[in-house]
Amino acid sequence: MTQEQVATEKKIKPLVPFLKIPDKYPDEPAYLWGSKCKSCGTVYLGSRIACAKCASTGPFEEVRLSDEGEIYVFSVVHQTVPGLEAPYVAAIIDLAEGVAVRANVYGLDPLNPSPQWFGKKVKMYTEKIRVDREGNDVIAAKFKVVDGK
Amino acid sequence: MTQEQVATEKKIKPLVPFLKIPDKYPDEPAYLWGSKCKSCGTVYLGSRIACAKCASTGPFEEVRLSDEGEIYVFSVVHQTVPGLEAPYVAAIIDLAEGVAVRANVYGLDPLNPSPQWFGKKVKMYTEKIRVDREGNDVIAAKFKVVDGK
Amino acid sequence: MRDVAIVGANMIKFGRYPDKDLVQLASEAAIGALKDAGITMNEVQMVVSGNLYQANAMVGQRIMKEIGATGVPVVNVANACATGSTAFREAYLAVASGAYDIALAIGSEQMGKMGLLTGFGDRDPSYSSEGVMGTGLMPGVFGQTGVEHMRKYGTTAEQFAKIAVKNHKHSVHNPYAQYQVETPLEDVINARVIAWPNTLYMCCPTGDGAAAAVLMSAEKARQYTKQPVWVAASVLTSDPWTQRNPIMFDVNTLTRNAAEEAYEKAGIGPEDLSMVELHDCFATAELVHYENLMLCGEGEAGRLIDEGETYVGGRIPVNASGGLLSKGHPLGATGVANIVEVAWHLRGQAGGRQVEGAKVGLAHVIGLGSACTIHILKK
Amino acid sequence: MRDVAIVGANMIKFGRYPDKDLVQLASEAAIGALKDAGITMNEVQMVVSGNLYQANAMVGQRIMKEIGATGVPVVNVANACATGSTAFREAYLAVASGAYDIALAIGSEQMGKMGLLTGFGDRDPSYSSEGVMGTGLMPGVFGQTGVEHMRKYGTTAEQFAKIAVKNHKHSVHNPYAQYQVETPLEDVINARVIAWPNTLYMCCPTGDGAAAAVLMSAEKARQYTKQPVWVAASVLTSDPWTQRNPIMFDVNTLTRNAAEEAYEKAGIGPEDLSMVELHDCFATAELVHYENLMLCGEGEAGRLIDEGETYVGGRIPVNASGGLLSKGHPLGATGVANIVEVAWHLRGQAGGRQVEGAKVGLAHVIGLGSACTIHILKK
Ligand SMILES: [Zn+2]
Ligand SMILES: [Zn+2]
Repeated sequence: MTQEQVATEKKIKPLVPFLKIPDKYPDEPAYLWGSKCKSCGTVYLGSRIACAKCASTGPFEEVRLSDEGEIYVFSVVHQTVPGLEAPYVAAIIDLAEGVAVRANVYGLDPLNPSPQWFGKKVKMYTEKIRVDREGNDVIAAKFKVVDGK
Repeated sequence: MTQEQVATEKKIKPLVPFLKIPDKYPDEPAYLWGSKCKSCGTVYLGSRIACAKCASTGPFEEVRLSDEGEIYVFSVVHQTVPGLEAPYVAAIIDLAEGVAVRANVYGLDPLNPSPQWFGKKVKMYTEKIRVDREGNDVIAAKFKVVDGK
Repeated sequence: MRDVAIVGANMIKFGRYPDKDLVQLASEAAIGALKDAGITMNEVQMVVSGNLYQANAMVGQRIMKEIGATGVPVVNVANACATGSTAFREAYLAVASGAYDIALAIGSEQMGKMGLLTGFGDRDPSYSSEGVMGTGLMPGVFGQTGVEHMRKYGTTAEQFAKIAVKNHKHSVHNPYAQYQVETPLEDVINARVIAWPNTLYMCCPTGDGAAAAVLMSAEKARQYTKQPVWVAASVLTSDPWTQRNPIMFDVNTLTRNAAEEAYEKAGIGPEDLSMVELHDCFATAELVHYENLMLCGEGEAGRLIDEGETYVGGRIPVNASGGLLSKGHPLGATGVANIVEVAWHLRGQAGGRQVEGAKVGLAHVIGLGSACTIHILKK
Repeated sequence: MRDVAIVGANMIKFGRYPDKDLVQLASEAAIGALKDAGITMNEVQMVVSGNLYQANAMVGQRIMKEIGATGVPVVNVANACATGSTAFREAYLAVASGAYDIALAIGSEQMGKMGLLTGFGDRDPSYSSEGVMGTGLMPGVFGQTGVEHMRKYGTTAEQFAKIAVKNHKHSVHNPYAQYQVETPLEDVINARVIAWPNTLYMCCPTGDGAAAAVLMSAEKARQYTKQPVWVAASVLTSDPWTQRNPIMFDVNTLTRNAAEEAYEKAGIGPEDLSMVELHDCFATAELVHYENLMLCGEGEAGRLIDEGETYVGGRIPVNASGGLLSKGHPLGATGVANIVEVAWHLRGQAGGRQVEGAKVGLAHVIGLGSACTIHILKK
């Protein structure tokens, strides 16, 4: 592969900065990462300048976040911005590290929202959602319901 | 002329609300108009809700403004927004009614700005400057130097 | 800090004004408030303007160029949906501090057909906290707020719908509301879903609006009016760190913090209130704020609406104006308008929707991102 | 109104930061100011944020989510180029009033390559006052301001150019300036014309920046610092009606009004000033403000620069920092930054550009539309 080819090669980019895409992706899966405040233990999505909880300016420890979590709450969005397919389940998902993620959840019937969904186990996966201006694939984190609960 | 033709007929629109275009334009020329506060006599371009000078809420008298005025001050703009041809003379013009107008002045050499321009007599004229989305001609007020001074 | 009274209060009918511009709408409200106070711009010593869509375009000064350019200090503020009430509070502080005796607060917005569908997510990368686009839109956020209450207390979709029934019923008597149409429970439930559990009639409409208030020191107020409306508390909070915030906007904690501070400052408890105008951008929001404002105990908000206690005529009337659900929600205007509404009730000028004998009222606004204001007003 | 001191003062180097976002830049400045004051966000009781391009996007709260979300009141303000100094003033009033003991003011802007070329004219029809587009652009407006001075007093294009020579010469000693390059008179005069009489080097560059200040009541200040910088006057004016305003923005009258009020409030006259940081968005502006701030008599501003009196080392050093012409002008940051600069001089921390023995300084900012702030600071 020549230098020039490398320069124009398509890259894979995360939609949000707290989604990490390993060099060997998709052989190695993408994952969510966060920063843990060494003063008070609070975990945040992505990088931090200081701690919102205790105001410490660090240091922070980079932590890999769980791929699995559970639904805390949700809504089902029917009317949305142009370009998005509705209805979809917009949920707040609790991860084991004590941090929440906002994401769509698939594998549920959006037309029958139910209190049964509270606490449901979900698993993260990634999907190409669009191509950016430079021609790179943009990858987003989504969640799907884990069978069995 | 049928109703339908009337509905789709091209109209002539002023760039600013204080430029009035008579029905018989261009046989009758367009003119600047203002509002005179009956409490304190201050004249404003266009319509008013209340008087900036004396805070009276009216009444206001509509006044036709002079076509002639004189240059108070100016700048020569060389770097401007896309779509405008530069350099141009951007002036503040005093009208007889005690109101000022901001406008471009033509008939002066933009490359040789001079204190000689202060007080120069200028006369308003109108010109089509673009066509709007609905296909109407948009008319703007410009000023040109009156020969002789 | 000195006592401060509202002496002038005005708003225009909320709605769509495609043939007017923002400054015209705001000027109309401002002139109305000045006339109500019996003064002109010449007496005003400082101005605060709240506007969101033109937040960086010198709205306050542009209004003054139209109604009286006196050279006094003008501050333009923005605080999401709490923009107008933040403007009011800055004017309040300016008078309470002794720096000025007479201040004018103006809230205005011209939204046209733009709505609350857009979240803040796309404006700046640092503000993005979602895995996939479209999860942070306002209706979804306030849907989740209601669903959290369902999770905690078993609240039902029907209970949320009853909020909309109440507010639209109140609106029939409010000529300043954008919509003045009753919506029976069946209609609310069967309307199309915007973001579950909120249906169309459970979401505030968008439109244009403006409201203004003249604030004066006690001494000046007594000079200009026999019906001063006193500001017993003016509180602003932002959202503190909580477990899921800002991933999930926590509209509860900062409202509770503000309520506690306001009741303490005013020496007035929730049991003393004659009426409340609160931020019902969505029906789900109103219900959770019953508890946040301590109008009932934890988990009792569903019962409160079931038993009709928040209707005009009930124990504690909420949104006698019809609320944002009926009045509309021109962002920068809302916060001043709900203070004006409370002031009108305390003066006995609220017409067909008057809360009889109103003595103390609370105006609450919350803007996501977040800012919460609570003003307690009394006769 | 209580005495208020600046206890923490910080700014980042102005410039282009394409790889950082606004909140990162602002947070850096804010954390620096807190550290300078010896506190954390836990001690801060209220926050005011000034930002223009993201005026409606909850910048203050977003900063707090990054550096300490404590739930305290946050106000977002905008006032054109006086946005940052208006934020500072709101924080000042909050402390002076007795409502809070410790406040944080943050000014920030990420402009990228956007510049001052855009006027306000096109945003709203009510703001349009011109016959043809392109006459209300900032460079033209400030060109006219200088030309008016030419008309009145025979000031020459060369005298305006000398302002730029001075400020760029000062900038060489300011590591926080976007540009630190001397420009001899010949270069300034021969540079391309932007809007006559201002050439390229007579116009401020655009960029990103942030600055922050911690304000405290006298009692708190003494607890945290041995070098308090006292706010002797904090004044904000808008433009009163004058014959040609707003057709021709009148930057003079509101500056004069503010200066008179500030000198009176501080009990300090222009002859007592050790230094001035004033709003030289264009070289023409600096010259007219010599007279507006009464640093010299009417019509004497040309002589003042001819005789070098406003150089560091001269009778009254103006823009020792290099001014906006060198520092750059990230709109929301500017007003806080020039207060920080004055504070640094009063503390003797201004390095190679230090005005020796500086005891009293004045910071002036003007935003078109219009807002003028003047702060007088003293040791
Ligand atoms: Zn921490
Ligand atoms: Zn008048």
